[in-house]
Amino acid sequence: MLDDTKTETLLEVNNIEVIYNHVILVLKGVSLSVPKGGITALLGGNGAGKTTTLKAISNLLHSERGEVTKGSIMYRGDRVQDLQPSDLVKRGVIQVMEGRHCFEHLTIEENLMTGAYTRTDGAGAVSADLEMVYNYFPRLRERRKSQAGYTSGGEQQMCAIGRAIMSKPETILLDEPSMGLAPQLVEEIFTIVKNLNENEGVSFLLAEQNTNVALRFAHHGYILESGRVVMEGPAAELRENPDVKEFYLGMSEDGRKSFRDVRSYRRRKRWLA
Amino acid sequence: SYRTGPFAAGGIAFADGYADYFTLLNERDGGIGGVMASVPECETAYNAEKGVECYEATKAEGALVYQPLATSITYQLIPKVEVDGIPLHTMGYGRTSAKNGEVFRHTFNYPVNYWDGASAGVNHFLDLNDGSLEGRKITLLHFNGAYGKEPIPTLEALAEKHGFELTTIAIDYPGQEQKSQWLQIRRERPDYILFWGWGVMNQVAVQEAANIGYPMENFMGIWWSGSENDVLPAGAAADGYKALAFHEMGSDFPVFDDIQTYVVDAGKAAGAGDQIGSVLYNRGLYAAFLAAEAAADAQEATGEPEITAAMMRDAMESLEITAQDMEDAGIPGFGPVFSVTCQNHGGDGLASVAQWDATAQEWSLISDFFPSDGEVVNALIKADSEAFAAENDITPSCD
Amino acid sequence: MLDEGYVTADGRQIGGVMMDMRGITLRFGGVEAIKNISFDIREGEIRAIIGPNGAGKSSMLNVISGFYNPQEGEVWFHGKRRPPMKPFQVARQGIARTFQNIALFEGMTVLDNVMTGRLTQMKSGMLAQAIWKGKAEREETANREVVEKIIDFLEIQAIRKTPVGRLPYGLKKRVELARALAAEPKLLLLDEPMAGMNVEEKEDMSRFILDVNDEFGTTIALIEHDMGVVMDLSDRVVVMDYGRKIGDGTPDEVRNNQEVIDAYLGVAHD
Amino acid sequence: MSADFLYGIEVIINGLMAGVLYALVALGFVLIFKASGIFNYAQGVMALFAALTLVGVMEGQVPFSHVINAVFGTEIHHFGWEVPALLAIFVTLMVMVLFAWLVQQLVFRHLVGQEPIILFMATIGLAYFLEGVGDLMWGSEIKTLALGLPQGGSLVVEDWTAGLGGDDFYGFFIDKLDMVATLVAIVLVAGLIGFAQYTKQGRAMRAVADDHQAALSVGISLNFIWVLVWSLAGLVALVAGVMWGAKSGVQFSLSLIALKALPVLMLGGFTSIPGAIVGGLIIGVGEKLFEYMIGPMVGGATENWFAYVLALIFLVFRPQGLFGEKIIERV
Amino acid sequence: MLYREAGDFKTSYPEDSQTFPIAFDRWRYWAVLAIAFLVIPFVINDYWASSLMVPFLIYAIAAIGLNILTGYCGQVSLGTGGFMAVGAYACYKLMTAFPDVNIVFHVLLAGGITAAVGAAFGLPSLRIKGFYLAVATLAAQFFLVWLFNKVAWFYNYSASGQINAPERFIFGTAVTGPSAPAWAQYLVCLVFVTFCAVLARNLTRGSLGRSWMAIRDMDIAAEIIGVNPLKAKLTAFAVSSFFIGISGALFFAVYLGAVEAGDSFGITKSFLVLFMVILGGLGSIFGSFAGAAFLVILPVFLKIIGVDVLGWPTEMVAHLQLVIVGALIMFFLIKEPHGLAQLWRLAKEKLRLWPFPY
Ligand SMILES: Nc1ncnc2c1ncn2[C@@H]1O[C@H](COP(=O)(O)OP(=O)(O)OP(=O)(O)O)[C@@H](O)[C@H]1O
Ligand SMILES: Nc1ncnc2c1ncn2[C@@H]1O[C@H](COP(=O)(O)OP(=O)(O)OP(=O)(O)O)[C@@H](O)[C@H]1O
Ligand SMILES: [Mg+2]
Ligand SMILES: [Mg+2]
Repeated sequence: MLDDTKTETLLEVNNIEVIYNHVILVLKGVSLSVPKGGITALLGGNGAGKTTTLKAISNLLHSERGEVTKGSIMYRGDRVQDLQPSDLVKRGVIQVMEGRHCFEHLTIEENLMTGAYTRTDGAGAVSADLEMVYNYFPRLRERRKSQAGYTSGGEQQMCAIGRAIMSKPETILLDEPSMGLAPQLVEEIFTIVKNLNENEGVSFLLAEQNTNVALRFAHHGYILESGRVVMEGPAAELRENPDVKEFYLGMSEDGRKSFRDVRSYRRRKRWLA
Repeated sequence: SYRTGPFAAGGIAFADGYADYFTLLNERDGGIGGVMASVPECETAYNAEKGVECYEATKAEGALVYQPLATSITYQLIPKVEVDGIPLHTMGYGRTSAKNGEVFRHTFNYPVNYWDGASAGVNHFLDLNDGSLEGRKITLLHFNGAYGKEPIPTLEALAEKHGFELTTIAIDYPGQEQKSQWLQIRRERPDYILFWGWGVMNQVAVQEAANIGYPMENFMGIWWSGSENDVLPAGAAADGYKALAFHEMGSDFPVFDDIQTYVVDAGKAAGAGDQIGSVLYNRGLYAAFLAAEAAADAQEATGEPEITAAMMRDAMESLEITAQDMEDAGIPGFGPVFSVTCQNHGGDGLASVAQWDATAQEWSLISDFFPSDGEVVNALIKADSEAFAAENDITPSCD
Repeated sequence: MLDEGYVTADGRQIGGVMMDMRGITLRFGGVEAIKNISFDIREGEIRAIIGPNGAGKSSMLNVISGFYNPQEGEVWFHGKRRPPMKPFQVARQGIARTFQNIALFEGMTVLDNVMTGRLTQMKSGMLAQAIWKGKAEREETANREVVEKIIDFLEIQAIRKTPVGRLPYGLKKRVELARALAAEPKLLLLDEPMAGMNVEEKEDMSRFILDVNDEFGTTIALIEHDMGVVMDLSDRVVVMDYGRKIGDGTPDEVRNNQEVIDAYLGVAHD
Repeated sequence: MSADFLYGIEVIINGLMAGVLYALVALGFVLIFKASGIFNYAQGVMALFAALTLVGVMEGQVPFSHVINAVFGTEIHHFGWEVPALLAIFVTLMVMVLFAWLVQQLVFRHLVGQEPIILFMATIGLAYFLEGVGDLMWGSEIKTLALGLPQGGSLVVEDWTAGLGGDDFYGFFIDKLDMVATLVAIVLVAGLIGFAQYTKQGRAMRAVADDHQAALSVGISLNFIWVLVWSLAGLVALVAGVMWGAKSGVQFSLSLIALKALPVLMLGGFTSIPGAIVGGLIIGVGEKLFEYMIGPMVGGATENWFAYVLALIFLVFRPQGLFGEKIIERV
Repeated sequence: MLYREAGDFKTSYPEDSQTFPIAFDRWRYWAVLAIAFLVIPFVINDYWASSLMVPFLIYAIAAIGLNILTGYCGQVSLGTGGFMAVGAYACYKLMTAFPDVNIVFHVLLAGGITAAVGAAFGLPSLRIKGFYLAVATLAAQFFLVWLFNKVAWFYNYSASGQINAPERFIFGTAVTGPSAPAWAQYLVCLVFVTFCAVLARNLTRGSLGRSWMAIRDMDIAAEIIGVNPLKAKLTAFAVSSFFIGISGALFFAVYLGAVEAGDSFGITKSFLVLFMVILGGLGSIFGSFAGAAFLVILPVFLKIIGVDVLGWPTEMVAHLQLVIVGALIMFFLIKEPHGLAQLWRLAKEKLRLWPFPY
């Protein structure tokens, strides 16, 4: 496990505010930092603003009529807020978007190749990486000639992650990678994340609902609620926090509780009190 | 006028000529009978709604006469001018049967109309064939719209009378692609082609005729298909192409010296000044001349310098253009000599034939002004205008 | 054979066969998405379909709701063979569903979205609607009442008038459920209703599903990847892999089936 | 062989040639649509603008002279030089690239992620704008394009084939300009197909078409890709403008050729470069044959609508056009 | 402070689904109607009527019609011009065939005929989608115009192919023909506009409107939840064409008085109406009005500025006008892709929150 204090901070988000459509305030002062070589998890319920945070970082808000109105986003000490998304990719930050977003009409292989769009290190290196991605996701190799639009949800998710890897990034912003994946595959994908992190030194900022898995693989975690960071800490600590246990891990005092028992049961979040 | 849109090329020259002539009168003579003429111009882009908007916007300003220069706008204005009592002059276009002044009290289409044109064209072919077209093939190639369809009844009547075979081939707007029409012509080899086109249709038709090697001297357009614009793009191949005309070509008239001195050199030319002497410029100038003559007549008849639309109408109805009038205006022999009466708002239907000389790059008249087949044309006009009168509860009369 | 139904572990009576899929085969060009699968869904039960990604689960739901016509096999509904029909005709037989990739009508408010669920129930003609006062208005009000009950039931009152495009993912799923419920279906098909939710929200969703099943007696078929949910909620589970059926039975049977463990679960789930 | 039959063949051949001319315009649409999902109605006006610019540059016209003269009362029209054709073509291309860049910077950059219909409307706005600018810049009178392209029926072909039929047959008529156009089109299409399928930029271009956001997220610069395709479309527009302009002179009506290209697109598929060619050929032959055989019975001038109806009939069987990408319908 | 939902409680569902739930809005609309019906007719003159008000009202009807099809049902149509032509020619044939029937019925019937034609041309929409459909509707546009040009029966065999509106009366006042007074023309159009707007509003808020919107937003999902796509699309085409037919009939009979199909109902008309709908706001009836007003007034305004105030040559002004209209269209789309109606909504939303920024 990484020691937070020693490593260099790659990405630093400082107290940002995001407004959609000039009227809808979504992020109300979010700060977080991603250390080099770490896996940082961003947790929180639906609509907490995880996706918005990631998009703010990779500058994709613009096309959704959203804008960062306050605060700053620094990557390696440079302000990156005003860059084009493609410049950010060139600097090594790439986002895997929520809901897959594969290029439907391109084949799986073409999809992966678009990931290498910004690379300049020659065809040889690219095809080596392509091979690597296929080794991570053998299923993609089988379907390499199919149009992405006709592959199943899980295949598309793999494709989207593979595509990001193809750009040889330094930091990957991963938005809900486990959504809609079979349990086995979730494990697999997280293992791949871990491998990439350990072997290639890729840093991750990971937005996840599946707190269970996320906290198992992450080093550090932030919990976001209604556009604010309500809790942060090393993953191991968060895992032990009773609130987190109850609300995000689905555990009660006596182990995992059944979904059948939730009927007449009301909860209260202590930190909101 | 319309200096924009699909027919801009034709509209510009006409508008320049019209405006320049009045500028000349104002600059040189201090207006007409001492009153400065004003020529408000609206840009219609050949669009009926804009035409109506313009009409409504300007009619309150004491307009004396409207010159819409688009057949469709004419149709909208014909009923309106009857109510508002403002005369409408549609020279060589518009509704042919408006020649019957008993029905169309405020609409004038002297000196010629489309049916005259159709007949004049046939007359010219008759001349070439010693008076007989028996068994010949004539094709009418026309714009697929009101304007292009106008001559069909006349030609049908004439075909019967002279025993030639008439085929009609329509071209849809805008007429950039005419391959199939010309392949058909190539196959059928008509002896003569009459052509009712406007805009890009003209240029393409001339080009295609040249392409299939059709003898140009047997290919004749209506006056709206006979300007420099129509033949220049085809280059040398257009040599010999004919078109009808109802006024002279070229700038070999005294008035052009005056225009140069009083208008162009004074920096008052309406357009870029590069249209002077072109066919459509001359046509605009001619239209302006006719309007100015009528206005002068009106002043004379009433003795008042400030005339009203009603006076203008009366003057137009008794307009007489003599050789002397043209001489005085610096355009001797420019157009036919004709007179207007209440029964006849269309003049005497005198037209002439012009031919394009590609080497000299100029149009020139190759015939005198000759009359159309009044017998055929007038019968048709009578029928059509009476139908209109019946439909609109108008009692034809002259008082 | 369980012909006249059975009683579940928690004591609910399950009825006879409602939907019977017999030998379904579905091909897309060269790809065989479903290979000769048969299974049934019984009145009142909660039936889960699980399997790895691309196994053909969603395709199976699409066959049930009439969006795909299988090349081979028969669909029996309420003891009658169902001829090939258009999806909207299937919907009118009382089958409603939600979608894997949310398929809400983004340009409409939550209320309007849920109201579209009742389209199968609304009968007034175009003329009546154009005049509005009278028949159409009464019908609208009556249906609105039903819809408001469902909105209350799913606890989405607060966002009633919000355009759905602006909603967060989890709420959208809930609205989609509301829309499906509005049709008062006999059979409710749920395609991954809990994807992208955290535990708290999954608990809420579970509660809704159980309540629907309980209170309205709605039969439910659901696809889900969260084994906790599947095992806790469902009465019987079908397992698919590469278009084949590799297991069918109670959660306990399935979870101990070696083939299922190999193909899907990875490790045995408790 | 009977003359009628041979004339039928002649109609077909000429239809094919006309089809190539349609396809030239359609190509520009396809490029932009493929890369941005923008249905660029302004393509026709771009052809006009490119041709106007070419003529203007060749003749050494002063741009905006009308406006300058009107506002400042000056009398300038020409620079007084003439530019050789090749150089003028190059200058025009540069102007089209500049235009592409401006369009991207000022308009479409701000419309990323909007619905297709909004983008479509924006291109109609652009068409108005460009039409006005073209007229203000170069004047709206008809101009002659003197590039020295061959024109007129080919006598060689005519003589050669005249013997095929009886006395009623005069030999096939084939326009030399059409032959040139066909050659140019073949080269252009081959080049464009190679570009789209086998280059990195081509792939990026298709990616952008599918999902703007995702393309951004993998680091594709929409700006760059779009400037690129708009420039390419400008090139295609120039070619189309020259070919059509040679027939009819350069004038406003050139912009209306867009209307001839739409059914071609629809038939071939909005996203397919080969589709534009095949669609063009089918439409060309179809409408000419229809006009030849059925036209006389219904009064002629059927070409405007026939192309659309023909395309419509095809579409009912293949909703994405002959070669268009299949519309992916999944839930 | 007036503009608040709070305190404006609804106690029944019909009240909640009324057209203007906020009392202030309701009052404002009544005021607008009152001015339109009770004030303007007394002050209007020929120029105002024929160059601004009458075309505005007529285009507003067409825009509402197209908005139903495109904005509510998501089917882009470029055949508006053609359908207006159907309305115009149907009206003409009816007017001349049954001269004794009141013109109001002719106009309504013309709408009905157009609805049938529109539904027929809507059939391909079951298979064809998006821009393919848009381009396919051009088939209707060109075919219809060609038909009205070719078949002489439609224009009663007149030599030129033009149709002329004979004079017709309502309550003894001429509303068509050259001597119809401006206020009468205006009032007739206003009554039709009001009628159409109410109709459109009712249709779009009920189950039919919802099935249209469902088809628009996601047609596959709509079908699976029980919307019959055939019925939804065809009714949208029919209703939309009904309005467009009425506007075509009024355009011909009341406004221009004489038309020729190719000239007045060409493809530019289709584009113009589509612009109105998009600039105004897709899926908004108010937007249809706003768009129509904007595009009718703008050219007139520019012309007045350019020619009358600045005294520039008309041709240059016309070219500049193209440039400006084009630029403005692009500008608006960039500023607010959802149209003037959305700007209005946002303004209201701000007002509702005022004085707080969010
Ligand atoms: N384009 C948009 N316009 C307006 N509001 C938006 C937009 N996108 C998101 N929002 C709002 O922003 C808030 C945060 O959304 P966001 O997608 O960031 O949440 P999230 O934490 O990623 O949730 P989930 O886990 O469901 O993906 C939500 O309330 C949502 O309604
Ligand atoms: N319309 C289609 N055309 C072609 N292939 C299809 C189509 N729909 C589905 N498929 C293929 O059928 C297979 C099964 O797809 P399906 O969506 O049913 O999987 P799934 O079990 O729902 O997977 P997931 O859990 O990832 O959603 C996949 O390989 C997919 O690519
Ligand atoms: Mg999210
Ligand atoms: Mg699935």
